Amino acid sequence: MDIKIRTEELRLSFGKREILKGVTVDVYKNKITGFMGPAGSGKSSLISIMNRMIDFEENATISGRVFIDGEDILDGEIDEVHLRRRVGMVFAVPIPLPRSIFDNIAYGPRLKNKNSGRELRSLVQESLKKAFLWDEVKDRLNSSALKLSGGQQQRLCLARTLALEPEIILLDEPCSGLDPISTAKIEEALNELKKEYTIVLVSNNTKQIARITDYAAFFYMGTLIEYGTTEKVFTNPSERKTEDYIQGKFG
Amino acid sequence: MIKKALTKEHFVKYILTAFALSSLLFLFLIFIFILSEGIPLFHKVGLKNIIFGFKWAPTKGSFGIFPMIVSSFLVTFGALMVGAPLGLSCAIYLSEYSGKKLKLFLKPALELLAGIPSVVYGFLGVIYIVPLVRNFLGGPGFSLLATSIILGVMIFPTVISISFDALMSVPKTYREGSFAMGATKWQTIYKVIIPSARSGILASFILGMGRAIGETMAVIMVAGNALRIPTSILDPLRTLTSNIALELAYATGDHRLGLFSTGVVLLVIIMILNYIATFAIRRRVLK
Amino acid sequence: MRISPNFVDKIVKIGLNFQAFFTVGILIAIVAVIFFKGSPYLNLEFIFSSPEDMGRHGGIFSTIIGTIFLVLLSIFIATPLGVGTAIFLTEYTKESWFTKIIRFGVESLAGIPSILYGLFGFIFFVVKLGMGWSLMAGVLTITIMILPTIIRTSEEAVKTVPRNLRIVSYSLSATKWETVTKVVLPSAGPGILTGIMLSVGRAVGETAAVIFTMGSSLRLPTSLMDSGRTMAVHFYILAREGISMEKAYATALVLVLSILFINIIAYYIMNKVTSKYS
Amino acid sequence: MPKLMGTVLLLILTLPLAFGACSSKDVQAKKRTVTVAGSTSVMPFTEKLAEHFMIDHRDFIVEVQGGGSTAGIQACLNGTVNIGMSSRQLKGEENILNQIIICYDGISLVLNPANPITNLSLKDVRDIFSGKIKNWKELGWIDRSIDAVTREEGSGTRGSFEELVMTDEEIDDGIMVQDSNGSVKEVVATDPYAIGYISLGLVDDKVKAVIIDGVEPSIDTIKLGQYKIVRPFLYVTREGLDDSAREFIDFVLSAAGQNVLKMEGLISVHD
Repeated sequence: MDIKIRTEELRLSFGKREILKGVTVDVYKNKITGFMGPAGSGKSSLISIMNRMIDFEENATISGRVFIDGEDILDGEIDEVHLRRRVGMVFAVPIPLPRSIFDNIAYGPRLKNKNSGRELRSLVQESLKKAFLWDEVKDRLNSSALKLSGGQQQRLCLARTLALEPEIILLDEPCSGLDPISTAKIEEALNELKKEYTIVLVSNNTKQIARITDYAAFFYMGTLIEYGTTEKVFTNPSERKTEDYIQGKFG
Repeated sequence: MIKKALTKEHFVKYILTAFALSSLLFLFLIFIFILSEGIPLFHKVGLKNIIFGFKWAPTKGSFGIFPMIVSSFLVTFGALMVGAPLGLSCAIYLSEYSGKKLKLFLKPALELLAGIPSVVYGFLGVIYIVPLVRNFLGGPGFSLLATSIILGVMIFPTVISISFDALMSVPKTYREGSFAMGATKWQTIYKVIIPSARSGILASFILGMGRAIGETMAVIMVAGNALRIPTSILDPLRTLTSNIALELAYATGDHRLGLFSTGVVLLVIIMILNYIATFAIRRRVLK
Repeated sequence: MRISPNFVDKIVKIGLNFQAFFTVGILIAIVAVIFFKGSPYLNLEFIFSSPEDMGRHGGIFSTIIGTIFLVLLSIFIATPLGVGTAIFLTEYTKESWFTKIIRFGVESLAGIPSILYGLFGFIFFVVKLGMGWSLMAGVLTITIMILPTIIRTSEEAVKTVPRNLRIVSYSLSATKWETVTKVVLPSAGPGILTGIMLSVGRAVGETAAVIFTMGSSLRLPTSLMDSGRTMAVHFYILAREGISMEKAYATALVLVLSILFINIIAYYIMNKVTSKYS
Repeated sequence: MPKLMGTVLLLILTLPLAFGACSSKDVQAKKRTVTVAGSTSVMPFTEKLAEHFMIDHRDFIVEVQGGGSTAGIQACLNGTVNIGMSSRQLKGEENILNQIIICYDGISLVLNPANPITNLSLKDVRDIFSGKIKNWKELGWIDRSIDAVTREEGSGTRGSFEELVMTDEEIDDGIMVQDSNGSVKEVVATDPYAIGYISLGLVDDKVKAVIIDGVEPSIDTIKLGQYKIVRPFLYVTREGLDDSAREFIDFVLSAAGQNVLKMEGLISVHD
């Protein structure tokens, strides 16, 4: 199996507060990897390092290394803008840009100078289809994205990320604010998407992790406690903490 | 993977830095040119003879601007006497007693009034206020009183709009708490609302002062521009600003330098006032 | 005898009512006087013919053109400078001694009275740079004068744009500049526009800074090196020298109407832009 | 919006070029321009002269601006304008300029038409402006302070007034100051208790000219040498005057030009 992302002894702190205390983890290609753990475990910060969105946090200091396809992305010489095209991200709260549905999806492609009408339209259509949103919005692509429901907005954000044609998709608790039906639709979409993409899903919904991921990692207080196939982690965890967490004793 | 090649981004950042620096450059130029024209005369005639001199006869070698400094403060104080109480009570009325519709109408109306050119205020002063003062109170009408009234009216919009904002930003709970303790509306306003909006109200007065002390053309029109310190509110007077504007077009040599010295003094006064204003406003933010 | 608080309350309410109406009344009276005194003399001919005999006859066409040239050119230079500075302060730097100095500079510029801008423009542009009384000297002086207003209002507007929108834009592989132009500026547009409109209003009504830099020639300026006269300067001269009260009132009315028009446009654009996607 | 911003930025960067292009004078090469600046007393008459001149000389533009005598002389000295206008004599280094007297003008003391006084002595006037007489009662009218108005320092009219009327006395500091003939006239026209002095050519029915020492200020009394408060109106020019400006000055000194000035109440140099 190919390793897509590898972190080595990754440490992160905000000022004096240590968030990650030396995390080494591999993310496999064309799989869904789930990062779970209670609030403050560092799982969200971890993925925001993977596409360098961490750069926008003030006074963050990072040490260690993060490789994507064997290349260190923490290298100062790396073009982080290009990196973010390869590593897309969906946030916990859906944040549509204040423009039309079509323009939201086309935002990324247009930055790459993909402006030609037909190519762009088919890319938008394809992305919306992959996010299972096409049928709901195909008649109103030019209306404001802010008019969509919460679940639709989150799938719009997913489609928007897909339109970047990334290799990796990072999802930061994408279903935290959504109802079960919307959640199901997103999970359905992710299941299809893993054929083409490497997916990292951060969630503290253990059931969701169990349902759709291939690998699962459990973080606690900035440390990777346990990592393995989802089946292994959920049925036969080797650490007591993991078991407690899965059973809902804390979190 | 592609390495950094963000030359455009760098270019943009340099341009924007240059833009941001332009403000500093302009400030620097303004200071340099006003000071470099104004300071030599201080050396030549003496700081004391300019700032505390009573005689302004620049073509005959006297550059005293003390009466104008006093007059500038007098008209500013006068403007506050007229504008502050009326403006503040108007703001209190609008924030505490008036309905929603009036409040909605208020902002654009005040913006419009703040936008009316000062020369228009000056003109109306000459047509209506000056004769009124002359006929009912005596003197030439062009006077400290007329100037104070005109400047007072001019700072209405500033005072009303900023103290209105300050009053409106007092939390509702303060009012409710006060009412719950059995206070009447006026007691609430007087004892609770005004004290908590105090620094905002103060800021509105200081900004109003800034506008009054810097006003030029309207003052020239109604002040009469006499060179003596007024002994009554009915006497004409000349401010620092109007001294510059009245004579700049004609002045050469030392006379022109004298006007720049006037400018230097005005600039210093304004900077001190600004400093006080930012101090008051910053304190409000901290609260 | 003790006066009851409720009685005081009533008196205060009546007093405040009276004062408020008095104050608002004065302000309304100002507009009303100008409207009623000016409107009989305001007609198309007044707008579209140039002043003759120092403004005693004819209209104010050349001064309208002078005003438009001055205001448009100043806005044209000050807007990119001001918005650029605001963008720099909010997007491109963290709070530091450097931004503090720039902010101090902007605040100081904002506090300088217009006569000092006139004094500066006169000595620097007119005399030292040898521009003479010219449209160009006027434009550059007014540009510096309105710059702080544009910077401050733009900065306020840019600050109200939610951080989330920027984060999303970056995550979609936008560079900083792309984020600024595609997300921040469109969202802050209405606020920036309001600031620009405020500045337009200030430039239209300015006299002290204009008269010593642009001069007061009544002829239509045909190049940047020509002197010209704005409506406000023309009004000042008409009123002050008692050339013609009718023309003065009519010019004042045009000035006030332009300010009103500018405000209305600002509100209209603001509403239109904000209602589109919300 | 982004496109707009881009365009604006681009334009900003190219703006200096545009300035350069526009500022070159050859844009208006077809028209011959004469620039005149200076005394606000002379300016209105120069405006009139320019209007008449341009009727016959359609290819000319005469630009007239105020600014005051001193500014006009300076502008001429440093070459900013072709012709400077002055309502006072040249002094010191200014004398290197050529001076052309275009006409003579009386300075008239003026009162509000409602003021019953018609006659003052030169000494009365001097005492009013030096602050010795402060009340109209002293001059035989009601008990009311005199609202005297003078011109600002540097004004040519004030210079002539000080020289011809005040002689050794100084103008009092308590007296109001206005910065043009028009605004002095406006104050006197609206204030019944005011007294001021303006160019005789600008006296109209809004104000009343005062008889000084029994002599009415008029063209005739000036020509006869009876009315003494008279000063010349000057055009000043540098060496190497350009042809356009010379043509304008020739017109001013011609019978037609002098006629225009006479119509305005000034005294022709030919008389």
